[in-house]
Amino acid sequence: MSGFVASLITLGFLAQVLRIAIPYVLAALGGTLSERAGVIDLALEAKLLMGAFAAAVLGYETGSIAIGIAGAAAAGVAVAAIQAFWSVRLGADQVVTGIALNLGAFGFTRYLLGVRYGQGANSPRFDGVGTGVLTNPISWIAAALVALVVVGLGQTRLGLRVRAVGERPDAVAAAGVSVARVRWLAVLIGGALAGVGGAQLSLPVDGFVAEASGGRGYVALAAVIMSGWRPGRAALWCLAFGLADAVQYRMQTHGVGLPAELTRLLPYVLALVLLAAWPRRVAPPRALGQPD
Amino acid sequence: APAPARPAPGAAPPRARIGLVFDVGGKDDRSFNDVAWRGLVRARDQLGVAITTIEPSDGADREAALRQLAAQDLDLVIGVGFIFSADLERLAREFPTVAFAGIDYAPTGPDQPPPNLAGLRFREHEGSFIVGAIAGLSTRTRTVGFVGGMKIPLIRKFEAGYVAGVKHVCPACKVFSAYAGTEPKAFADPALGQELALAQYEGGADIVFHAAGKTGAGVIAAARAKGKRVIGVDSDQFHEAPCCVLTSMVKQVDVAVFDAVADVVAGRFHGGIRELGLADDGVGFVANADNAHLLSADVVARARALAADVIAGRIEVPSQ
Amino acid sequence: MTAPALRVRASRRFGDCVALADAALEVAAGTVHALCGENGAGKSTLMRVVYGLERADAGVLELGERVDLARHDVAGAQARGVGMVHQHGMLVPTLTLADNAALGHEPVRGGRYDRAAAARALVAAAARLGQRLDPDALAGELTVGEQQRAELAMVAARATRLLILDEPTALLAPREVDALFAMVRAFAAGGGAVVLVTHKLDEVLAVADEVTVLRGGRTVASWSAEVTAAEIARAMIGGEPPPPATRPPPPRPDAAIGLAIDGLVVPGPRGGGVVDVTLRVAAGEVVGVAGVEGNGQRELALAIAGLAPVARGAVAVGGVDVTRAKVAARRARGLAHVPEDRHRHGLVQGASVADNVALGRLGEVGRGALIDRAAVAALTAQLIAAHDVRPADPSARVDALSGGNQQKLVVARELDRPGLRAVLAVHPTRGVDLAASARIHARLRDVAAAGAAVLLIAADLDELLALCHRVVVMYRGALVGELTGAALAAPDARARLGAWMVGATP
Amino acid sequence: MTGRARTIHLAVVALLATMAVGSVLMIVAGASPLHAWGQLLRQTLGERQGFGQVLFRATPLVFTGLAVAVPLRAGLFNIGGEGQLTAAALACAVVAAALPPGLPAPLAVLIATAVAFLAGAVVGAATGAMRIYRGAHEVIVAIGLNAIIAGVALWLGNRSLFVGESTRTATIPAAAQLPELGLAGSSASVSALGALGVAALVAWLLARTRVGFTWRMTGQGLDAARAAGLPVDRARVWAMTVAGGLAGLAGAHFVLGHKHAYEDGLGRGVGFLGIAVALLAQGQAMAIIGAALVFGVLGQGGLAISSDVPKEMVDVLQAVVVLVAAASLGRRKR
Ligand SMILES: Nc1ncnc2c1ncn2[C@@H]1O[C@H](COP(=O)(O)OP(=O)(O)OP(=O)(O)O)[C@@H](O)[C@H]1O
Ligand SMILES: Nc1ncnc2c1ncn2[C@@H]1O[C@H](COP(=O)(O)OP(=O)(O)OP(=O)(O)O)[C@@H](O)[C@H]1O
Ligand SMILES: [Mg+2]
Ligand SMILES: [Mg+2]
Repeated sequence: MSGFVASLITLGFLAQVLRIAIPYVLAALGGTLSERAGVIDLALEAKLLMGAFAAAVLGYETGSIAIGIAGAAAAGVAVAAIQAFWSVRLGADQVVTGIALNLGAFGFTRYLLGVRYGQGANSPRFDGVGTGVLTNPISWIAAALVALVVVGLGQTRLGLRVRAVGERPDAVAAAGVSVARVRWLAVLIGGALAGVGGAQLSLPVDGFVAEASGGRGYVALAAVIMSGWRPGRAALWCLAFGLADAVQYRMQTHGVGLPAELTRLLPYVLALVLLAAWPRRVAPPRALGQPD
Repeated sequence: APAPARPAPGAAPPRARIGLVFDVGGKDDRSFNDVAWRGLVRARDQLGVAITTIEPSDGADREAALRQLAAQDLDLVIGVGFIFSADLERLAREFPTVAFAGIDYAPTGPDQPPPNLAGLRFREHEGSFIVGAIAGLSTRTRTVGFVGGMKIPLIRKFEAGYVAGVKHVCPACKVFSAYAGTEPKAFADPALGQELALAQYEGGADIVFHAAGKTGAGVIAAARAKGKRVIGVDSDQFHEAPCCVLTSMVKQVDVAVFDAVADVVAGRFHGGIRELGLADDGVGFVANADNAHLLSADVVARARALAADVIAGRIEVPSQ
Repeated sequence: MTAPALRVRASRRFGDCVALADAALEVAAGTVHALCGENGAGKSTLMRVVYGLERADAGVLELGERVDLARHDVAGAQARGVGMVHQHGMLVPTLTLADNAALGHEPVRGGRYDRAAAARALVAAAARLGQRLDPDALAGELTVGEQQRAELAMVAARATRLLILDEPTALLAPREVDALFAMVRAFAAGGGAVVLVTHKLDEVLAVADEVTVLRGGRTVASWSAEVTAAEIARAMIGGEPPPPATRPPPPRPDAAIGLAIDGLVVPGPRGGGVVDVTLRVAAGEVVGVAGVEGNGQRELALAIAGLAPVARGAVAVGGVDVTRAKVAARRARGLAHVPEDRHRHGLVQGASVADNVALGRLGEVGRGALIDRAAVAALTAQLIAAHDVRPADPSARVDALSGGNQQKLVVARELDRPGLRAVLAVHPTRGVDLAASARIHARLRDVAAAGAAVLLIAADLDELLALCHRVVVMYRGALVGELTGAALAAPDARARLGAWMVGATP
Repeated sequence: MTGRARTIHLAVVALLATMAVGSVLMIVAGASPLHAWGQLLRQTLGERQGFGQVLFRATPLVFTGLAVAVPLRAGLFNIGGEGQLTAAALACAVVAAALPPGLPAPLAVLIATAVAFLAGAVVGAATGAMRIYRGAHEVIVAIGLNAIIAGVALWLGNRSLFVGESTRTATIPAAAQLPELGLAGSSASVSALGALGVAALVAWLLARTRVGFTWRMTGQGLDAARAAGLPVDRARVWAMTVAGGLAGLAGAHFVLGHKHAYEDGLGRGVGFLGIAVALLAQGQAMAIIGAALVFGVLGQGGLAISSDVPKEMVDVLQAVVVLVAAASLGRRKR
């Protein structure tokens, strides 16, 4: 028990929390942008997955981490572009669109692995970014993006428009601003963020495995909702999830508490308990999910 | 993804048609499935058989994949992984003219498996016992770790043998142990494996043994990043991290696959359960020129002696 | 003669519905021009075309100079000095007034949006209209009246050539209307042009220099000289207007109390809602509730209907307390509800007419766990016929019905049923044309005559004065005044009610 | 467009889009689309074994599709089919294995099925109650419950329920096992007929009963339904409850009709795919049968041609189908 407690007050533990939280944080920031603009972002899972895939495959093919990360952003944007076309242009149901994209990304990454490398589950290994937090460029990108999104959403022209468009798109149109353009921008930028978050799922482990996102997109969305659609708080919730995960690993390691099958469930139980204990929190953006 | 059923170069019609379905983690997990794949490729090249493989993506797909191969009237259908046990029994009864082989086969009831099903089992706890002893002898912090994939009886066999081995040589040593999860995905989540291993290294462990398939790639990555030692599994994983792979608990899945194919080609296939342990070289550890710089001759000698004890029945290795 | 400030001709269809059929409008600089027409005549659509918010299928537009309609948009309209205050407020509720005012023209400094500059600009604009407002207040926390004044300040600050006001008075008390019209005349005196969209004829006569009437998307009349209300009304409906509504016979003195409200407190947004209301409506009596929107009428109605939680007090229907009863129990007790928002609370938009009838009458058409489809069909056919719902097709989807026909359907379902004890009707004729309004008034009158207690919440004083035996005024969640009997018929009734509506104590 | 015309239109567009995207994926993988499509169709619809497998795959999808469709009609989104199915399958297998010997087969099947329905229903009810009475979004709740149920099921299994070294529970007695349909070495069992019956029952429930009417009205106009006195909160919790039970029937199908035990990973992915099925069918109970067959053909066909094209191609095609459905649903709302 004392070993367990001691293991929680180490720099290694802090680094672990950050490492685990980064994909959540970037996905949640992306999701916040998209949802504040009124587009439900259930496709975070697809963006993380495609980002992880692109980072690993481009990293392997070009040998460049920078290209890998850029590719991850581009892959997130590509998913977001389909999402935006469906949600903004076609007025399609956004929940359904998101789920379809997740399903598609799951199959598409495996399909591409099969076509390119003759195997459906793994990309070839290459030297990624390692496990250091300070030496990992994604950590710095994530830190910068948290600040950028918080300031960008709260204090810039585009941020104002994004916040407005998620509430009263008709009022934004009446002010002479193109609702579709603002939504496209928000969704695409959000896609880039989530895509970079995906890179953190493959670059530190030197390759991509099928289903690397492992439900993290949904957890990130839970963070967005629990934050009341505020980017800073969403990032904090993501840190809390990272913390719950890391504590859970240490509990297992030191044989504290429950059996492994159950400690694994800590983050989910935490989320459900919080949802049940704080009924009906902040209202979502009013136009969330509305085609126009 | 598929591997086209192409015959060995130069050979005319294939001497047999062999199908294989992978476990979670898939081909090129550089672990369990990879070893099976190597055995199959060797059979294709040396025995001139045609091969077809399927990597199922989720639970519901697995039985369907086996059935798909069986319905094509192949000569031999191999399921790689204990998870196929029940399905293989049932399909063997339904398709009596097809030969089946199950790697890590675990009988699901008291009945004998059907005669056209060969169950290939390994005494993983024995091999794990030896690498556990190696860990116990090599640790400087008197703390070592174990990372399992999914928490299921098969993987608990590794853990039990390993812990026993550590304690056998170093009763005061501490053994951390953690599992990656509750779904088959736990065998294919290197990010998670990395975090679990880091937690153990940071907790004081200086050697971690993994039995986690593809998830183990993360364990090895953690060792590489930390400059700590790691014990590989199933195949010799030395080249995954020459700095750090102390040894590997090898499991001759490739040999088992190759032999099963050879039996079919030679017309001497027979069903029944075969269990391969230290005595049969079915499991073992790696000590060669590659890892000589990590593994002292003393330790190797001790390990060999312990293996002999186990084979001779002087040591009883627990499997749970 | 100078070029007109605005000259437009436009056509526009929505699916099968022709909203504008070559409607034309010309407005001279320096004048206030009233644009009149029934609901759905195309007034808002035409103005949205001018403002660049709606595309025209065909037409021409001049704003001082010829404008290419195909490329016309809001930014272009604003650049030409056009401003528009919309019929249904256009503020983002979660933004401050300053943010709202800045939207689309955000001042930027050092890469960031300069919120302080936006606030200064708005305060200055309001000051020019003689208004004071708090630029940092969240739009959603203001009353609708305050919101509308803020919008006016924002728009007027930018508009130089043309100011479009689409039904700006619907949410204002009489005194506020006077202030608005003073502002409008000042704008015109300064050389600008104003289009005032309205169908309140007294307002037209009070403020407009010129009048244009739309009917069915066409311009049917235009006057630049003196014109009478009757002439405008005839042009609007294309015939003689129906006779005004009449009051039902007075309730018997010994009539039982159909609807009783005792010390009711209902929390509303921003601390509003119902503060303390006690009111009794006798069987056969029609009681009107007047008031500027946002003074608790909505919460009062929802609480009576069972759709909002009551903090304190009691509601009784036919002498039985229903304060905690579910909606279904209230209805079974004989309460009918013609809701304010028929889109939201009245009808299930995606469902058929028949399903919507069954919705409110499950007690009559349910057979155990099943629904008797023959009974639904029979009841629907009967209601369609009796209330002239068009199209007379039970399987038509409700959202394909016009607003007026939707309202007829709600009224039919709610008021044409046995065992009515109390009727709650909220703005029952809003957005409904004169003929349909007359039918609805007649129906309310009939159910009262048949012994139901009717509580009529409405903004239109004419409607209240014509139908009610008694009118109370609601202000800040409480009842502040009451007119009854002869006082209602007195010539100063409107003025007294209007004064109470803005807070004068009786 | 009328409802029927819209459904046909959707089917045609979905078919064309699937063929186009599928052909591109085949070409990229180096296969001839003509050959691959021919192979895919021949081995699914053209032969008994393949068709049996299609039926076998479609059967649980009917149940999980209905489990999405019912709440969808009532205005809720059930993404919790996975957990509902798992809880039900485990309960069903444990109870069936414990049934007294000598119980007549119909009774054994009935009891085991009822247990599966109830276990799924409990999970569904919990999700619905969290949504209605605690205001927690049902998608988030269901995702959490899916993970929690998977973990608890494995824990229970490891602790006591799994036999020997396996990850499966004891085999259920023969009386509780559903007979196979006997389609040439396929896994199709009589539960396929059960799926037809349940779909018809749900269709009738939605169209003709008071509770079905309440669900439909609640889904299309929550506030109007509430204002008209319908018990909308209760109805929505019930919709999730029934949905959980329906997903539970998919669990019963796997246990009683296929594996004859619960094993870890049973039916994984089927709950999720039910969403796609329900959407393609636009929530119409009877159309779900057709949609489930389409997905059965795709799934089985992918396996059949997997030596030419990575079989994950069909996951992409399923996504394409759902995307087309999403676009069509969106238009309808306006
Ligand atoms: N976006 C739209 N889609 C479909 N029909 C529309 C749309 N906007 C307006 N219409 C239709 O166009 C016609 C004209 O509507 P408009 O809003 O211009 O009327 P109006 O004269 O402003 O009426 P009101 O007095 O009720 O405001 C109506 O029949 C209306 O139903
Ligand atoms: N969303 C819609 N879909 C189809 N048709 C519509 C839609 N909206 C309006 N319409 C059609 O437009 C016509 C006008 O609608 P609107 O609600 O403006 O009626 P209106 O002219 O105000 O009539 P009323 O006096 O009955 O209110 C109606 O006949 C209706 O069928
Ligand atoms: Mg209008
Ligand atoms: Mg109208």
